[in-house]
Amino acid sequence: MTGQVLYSQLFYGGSGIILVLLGLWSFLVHAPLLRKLIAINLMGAGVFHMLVAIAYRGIDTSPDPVPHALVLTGIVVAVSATALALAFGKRLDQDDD
Amino acid sequence: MMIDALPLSVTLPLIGAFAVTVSPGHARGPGLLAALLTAASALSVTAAVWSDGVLRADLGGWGVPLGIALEADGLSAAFLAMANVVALAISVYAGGYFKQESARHFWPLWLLLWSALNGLFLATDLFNLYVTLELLGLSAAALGALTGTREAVAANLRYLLVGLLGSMSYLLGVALVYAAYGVLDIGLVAEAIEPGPIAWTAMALMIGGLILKAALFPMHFWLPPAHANAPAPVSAALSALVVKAAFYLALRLWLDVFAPVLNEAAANLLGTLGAAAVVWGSWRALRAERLKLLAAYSTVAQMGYLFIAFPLLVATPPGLARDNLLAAVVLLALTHGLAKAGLFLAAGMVQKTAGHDRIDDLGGAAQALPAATFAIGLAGVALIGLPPSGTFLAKWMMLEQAMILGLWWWLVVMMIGTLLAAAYIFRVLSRAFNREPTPYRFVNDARTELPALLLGLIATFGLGIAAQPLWVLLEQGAFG
Amino acid sequence: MIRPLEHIIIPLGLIAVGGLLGWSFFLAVTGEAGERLAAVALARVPDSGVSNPVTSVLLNFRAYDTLLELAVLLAALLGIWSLGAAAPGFQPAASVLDGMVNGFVPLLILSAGYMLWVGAYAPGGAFQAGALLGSAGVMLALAGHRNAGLPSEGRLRLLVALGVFVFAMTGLLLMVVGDGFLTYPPSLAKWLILLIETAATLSIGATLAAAYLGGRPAARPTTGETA
Amino acid sequence: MNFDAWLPAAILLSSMIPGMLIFLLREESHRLRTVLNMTGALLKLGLVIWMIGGVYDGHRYETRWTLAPGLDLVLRADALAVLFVALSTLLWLVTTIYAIGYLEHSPNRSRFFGFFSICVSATVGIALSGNLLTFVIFYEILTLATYPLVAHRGTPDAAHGAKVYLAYTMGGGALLLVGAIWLQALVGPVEFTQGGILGVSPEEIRIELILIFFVLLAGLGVKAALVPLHGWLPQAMVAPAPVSALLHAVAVVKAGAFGIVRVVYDVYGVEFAYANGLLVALGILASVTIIYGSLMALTQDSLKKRLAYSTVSQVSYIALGASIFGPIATIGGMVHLVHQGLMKITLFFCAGNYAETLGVHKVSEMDGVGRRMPWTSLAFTVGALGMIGVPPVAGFVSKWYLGLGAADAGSNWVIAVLIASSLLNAAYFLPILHRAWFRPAPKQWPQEHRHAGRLEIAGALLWPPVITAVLALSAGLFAAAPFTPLEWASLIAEREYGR
Amino acid sequence: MNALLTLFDLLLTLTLLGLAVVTVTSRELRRAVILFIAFGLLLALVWARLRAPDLALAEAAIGAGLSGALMLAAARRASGRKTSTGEDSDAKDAP
Repeated sequence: MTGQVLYSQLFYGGSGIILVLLGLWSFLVHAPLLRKLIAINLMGAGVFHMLVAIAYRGIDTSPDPVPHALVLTGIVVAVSATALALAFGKRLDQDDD
Repeated sequence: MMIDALPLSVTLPLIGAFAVTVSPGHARGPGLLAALLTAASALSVTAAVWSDGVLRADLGGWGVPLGIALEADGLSAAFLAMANVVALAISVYAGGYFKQESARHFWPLWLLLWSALNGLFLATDLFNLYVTLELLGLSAAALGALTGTREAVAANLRYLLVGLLGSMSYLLGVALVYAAYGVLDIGLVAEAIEPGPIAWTAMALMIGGLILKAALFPMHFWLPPAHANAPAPVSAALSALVVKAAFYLALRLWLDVFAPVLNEAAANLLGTLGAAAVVWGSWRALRAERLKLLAAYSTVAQMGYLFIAFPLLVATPPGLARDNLLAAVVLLALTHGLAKAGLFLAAGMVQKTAGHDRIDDLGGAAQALPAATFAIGLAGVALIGLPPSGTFLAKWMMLEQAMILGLWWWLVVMMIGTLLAAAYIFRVLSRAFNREPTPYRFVNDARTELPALLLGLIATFGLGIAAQPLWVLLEQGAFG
Repeated sequence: MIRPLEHIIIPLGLIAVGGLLGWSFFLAVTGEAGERLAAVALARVPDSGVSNPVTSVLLNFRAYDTLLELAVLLAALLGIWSLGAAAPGFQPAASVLDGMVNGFVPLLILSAGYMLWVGAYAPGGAFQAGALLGSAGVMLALAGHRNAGLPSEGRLRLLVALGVFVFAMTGLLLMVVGDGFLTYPPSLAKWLILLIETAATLSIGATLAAAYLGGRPAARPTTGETA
Repeated sequence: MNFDAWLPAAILLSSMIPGMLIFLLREESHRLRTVLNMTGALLKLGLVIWMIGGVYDGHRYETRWTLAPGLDLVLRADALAVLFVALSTLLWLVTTIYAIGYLEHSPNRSRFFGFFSICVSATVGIALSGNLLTFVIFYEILTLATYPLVAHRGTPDAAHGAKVYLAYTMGGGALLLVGAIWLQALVGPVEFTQGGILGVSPEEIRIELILIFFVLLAGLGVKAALVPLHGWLPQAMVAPAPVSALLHAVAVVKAGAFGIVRVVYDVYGVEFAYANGLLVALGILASVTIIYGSLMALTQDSLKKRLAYSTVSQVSYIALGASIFGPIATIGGMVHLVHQGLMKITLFFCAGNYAETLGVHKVSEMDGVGRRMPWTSLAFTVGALGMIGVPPVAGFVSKWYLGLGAADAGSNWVIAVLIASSLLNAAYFLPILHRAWFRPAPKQWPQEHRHAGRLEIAGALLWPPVITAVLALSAGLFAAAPFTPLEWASLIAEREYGR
Repeated sequence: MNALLTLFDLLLTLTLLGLAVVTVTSRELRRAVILFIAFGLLLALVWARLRAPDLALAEAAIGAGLSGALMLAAARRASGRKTSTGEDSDAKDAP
């Protein structure tokens, strides 16, 4: 593994960690459901970003497909959870009206 | 041609879920059939582990590290058997409990949840476990909201969000593990792992996420409202199985993945939180005004006992004593699963008959339902930890080991919990004695009362008098 | 006003967590992991029946994950349905949007088909294709189609559960008559994967569109077209 | 299958299984319920008689069942066990007959008789326990099974009494559990062994062992109603009369007393206990209880409460016997286990009869009951005289041996306690007898139910006290004959002291 | 070329993080959702740069597209409620 690749992995992985922290912070301090969901999605994006980063093996080398598959699965799971949570929120709103 | 019960236990409920999704009007028949077949295949897994040892299936034929494997050792087989017995009882009960409209929503989600449970107990791949956790969390939250009351929806939304946060923490740990060791299979990770910041952080993230899902104090706040407001069969599944699955996974990771990096500080932290859960959960259960809320707080307390096992496990050197301790913890978890499910199912009956579940006004309903009241009593015996329940044996062994280690304060905590549990259980049972003479028929509605009663009986007599088979089962790959 | 939890404890905790995470991640990346599973996976891609590595992992090496993932999607939709019926009607769309939609939706469906096919050897596959189908549904919904172009409840139920069913049945059939659960015979791998992917695409598309509607489908469809 | 290994289990199950089946019966199935009850009771009696013969001949009956590795459920019939088993089996039979008559028209009988049977099974389990674990198991089951009996009536009083009962016994159970686990962690599985198992324990755990003794004693003392742990007993009087009879004569208080005897003789060993001063402590506790109970009984107007405090006092004779070093006092204590049971159950049956027939609940209402209900009153008189220790009723034999043993051991203060207590016994029983026989009857009884038959009351209610009174009398009269409680207690003492 | 790539990386990542920050700090819900969609699209671009075109497609379509559409609908509902009931949608309590 070249230094360049290592650098990219660390750089992108590190920004993934920052995204996770941002998301976590937002999840903890914001009450509205939609904000919490954005926060969770942001955290997810951060984790996925880390995985994509460690899959990266250089601009002209095939990346590691395993983390890619994990991320793809994760994206679908995330959208499922988001949709379900929003339906919960909608139901609560309807009950309020 | 071959039939492999491992993937069957996970896919049969999926196919069942398909069947009940496409024919929502007639969900009960196919649903019960799927339940029966699923339980049969899962129990056959346990039987096979019992007689032949550890079972493993390489899905897709690739083998690790590339493919995903399912594996049943003694530990998974034990939890699998308990979960499927409970799930089958819940299914039978639900067949009588849910009416047309809610039945069509219940069955597919329930089978998906069951699939997730079996998948979780059999999984060996860290990421696959993440998927099963999410399937479990989503279907559990949706089921919990089936009563449709505002409290139920709000509580289960919170449960969903907390679960998502927990999964996210777990997934972050998985990412870290993959980054560091390049594999996802539990066995391979265990070979590669070595003490150091990576392993500690990964452990903190994964187990931290799981204790959020297992509702360990002080992360228990979401549990009581979610479990208390769900429909009774769902409460039973949530309290008996879903939180137990998170505990199972924490235990599994603790034993199999992070064994080389364990330290006393982490174990003591978990144990202390467990102790706080025991006292706080029991206290709140005692103060609860509603039967189902009581049962839910009792779950918080009971999960606490399980986590007290961690410091004891760490302090006990490998050998016979540690094996016995591990088996005792498993026995405690299994008994609680059976008993708590029985309690919720019986509570559901009482609630249906009385039209409410306020403990102070239960009198007539409890006396008119001897079988349900007996189920509550039997489950209560197991929850308190009185003989002849499995809990009694488990607590005896845990406490004896604690005393041998000189860690007497765990004994104090557990005895406080036991006395509080006796207080809250008998607070309910005392309502069953009423001056009004009621027509005494032991069983009034077999389909709903018998499952509860049977679960109580297994918890109290089955596991209390014949716990020995558990040791035989755990010999298969879980001791060591 | 300083709220101690929000302004002190949480930020400090986050900094600690971040530091720990960063340190561990640094050690993990610079450690001994080497190629991780990349080499193993890439080496087996030719045996998988498809040449897109991600598709081979998703639909072959780790197909079981994907099966459960479809189950997650189904569970979410069923949960949404259990929470109540879809909100009554969207506003009738502006005619401009309507015209645009009429042109756009077939295009989306077409590209979904293309993406499904191309996933075998190039970027794409069931999820991307399903997402495109789903967006077609969303677009229809925005344009005022009450059912987002989805079929009646009976068929919709079949559609959303189809992916899980085909996937699981394929797996079980291979277990009964073949070498094991989801173990494709090399000669058939390509076609089995395509079969599963097709079913998955339909399910994903229908599920996402139905999830967007946000509730149980109306008993009687107003539009007959399928997505 | 080896019958010897199954006999103890069979004796346990002969009441357990009918109990379980009775729960399933509908309320109206009187006859089937009675058949189940009586079959179980008679079968058990037959098995016990068989076992008595075997144990006398030195047979070893032991059922061992592994609950979990290292935790064995052991049911073993040694001489001491047989003494208690025989008592509970016999009195269960009698009490069952009485209860069938007593509860003839009251609701929830399936529940009542189910728990009643389980209660007896638990008592038999306690008697047959071969190790401390088994003892704890049945001790707790007994608590569980008696709670519904105390609460049975469902009145606020019953609820309160049951609550108090439960609070005490659960607390006691917890202490017993702690002690048992602590002891087992120190010395391994605690098998009951004649002569005790701690005689050879290392010096450095001696302090811990003494501490554990007091923890165990506190746990057992609750059920044995040792002062100051006796508070539940008068409260539990709200239970139906057969339950009170069973609680006081056989099941609960006896379980505690029996446990103390077991711990002193078969766990610690009487020599170890003597050498470490444990016996003195136990003796003081027992003496205080004896005097206190008698004094309290003196002040009660409620008949059942007076009997309850009398129990507090009388049961401690058993502990007192255990606390005096020497075989003669041991015989006195052990034999009182049986004698007190026979006499006290008679008294409670009679109290129940008075309440049922005449509505008489208080001592002050008892004027002239002797002539109105002569047979019941005769039985009551026998029981009361026995309690005081008047020869030739059984109580005299117990007190005689206790006194002899105390003299033998040089504990003169014990003799003083015995004399004081006997005087007090006389002071609270003789006035009752005086009222019953020598005072004129009131014109109107508080609540009279005239029995239609030839007898003063239904046969099922009359014969049990008469039979137990006759037994109490014969146990004293023929004390020296073979197979009497006295003979058997001597056999136990012989084996415990290894002479 | 490496220097160029590094600059590109830096620019991309800074924009990405900046978008994330403004997303979570945005005062108005609807705006936050739109920013989140933009964030998702940019993330897709970054992943394309990291040689993950499959993921880029999926993130753009699902992560940004469909999640975004779902959230937008929710935000619209929330603001609808705000205008109809006079409540502040941001202060609306989630459980």
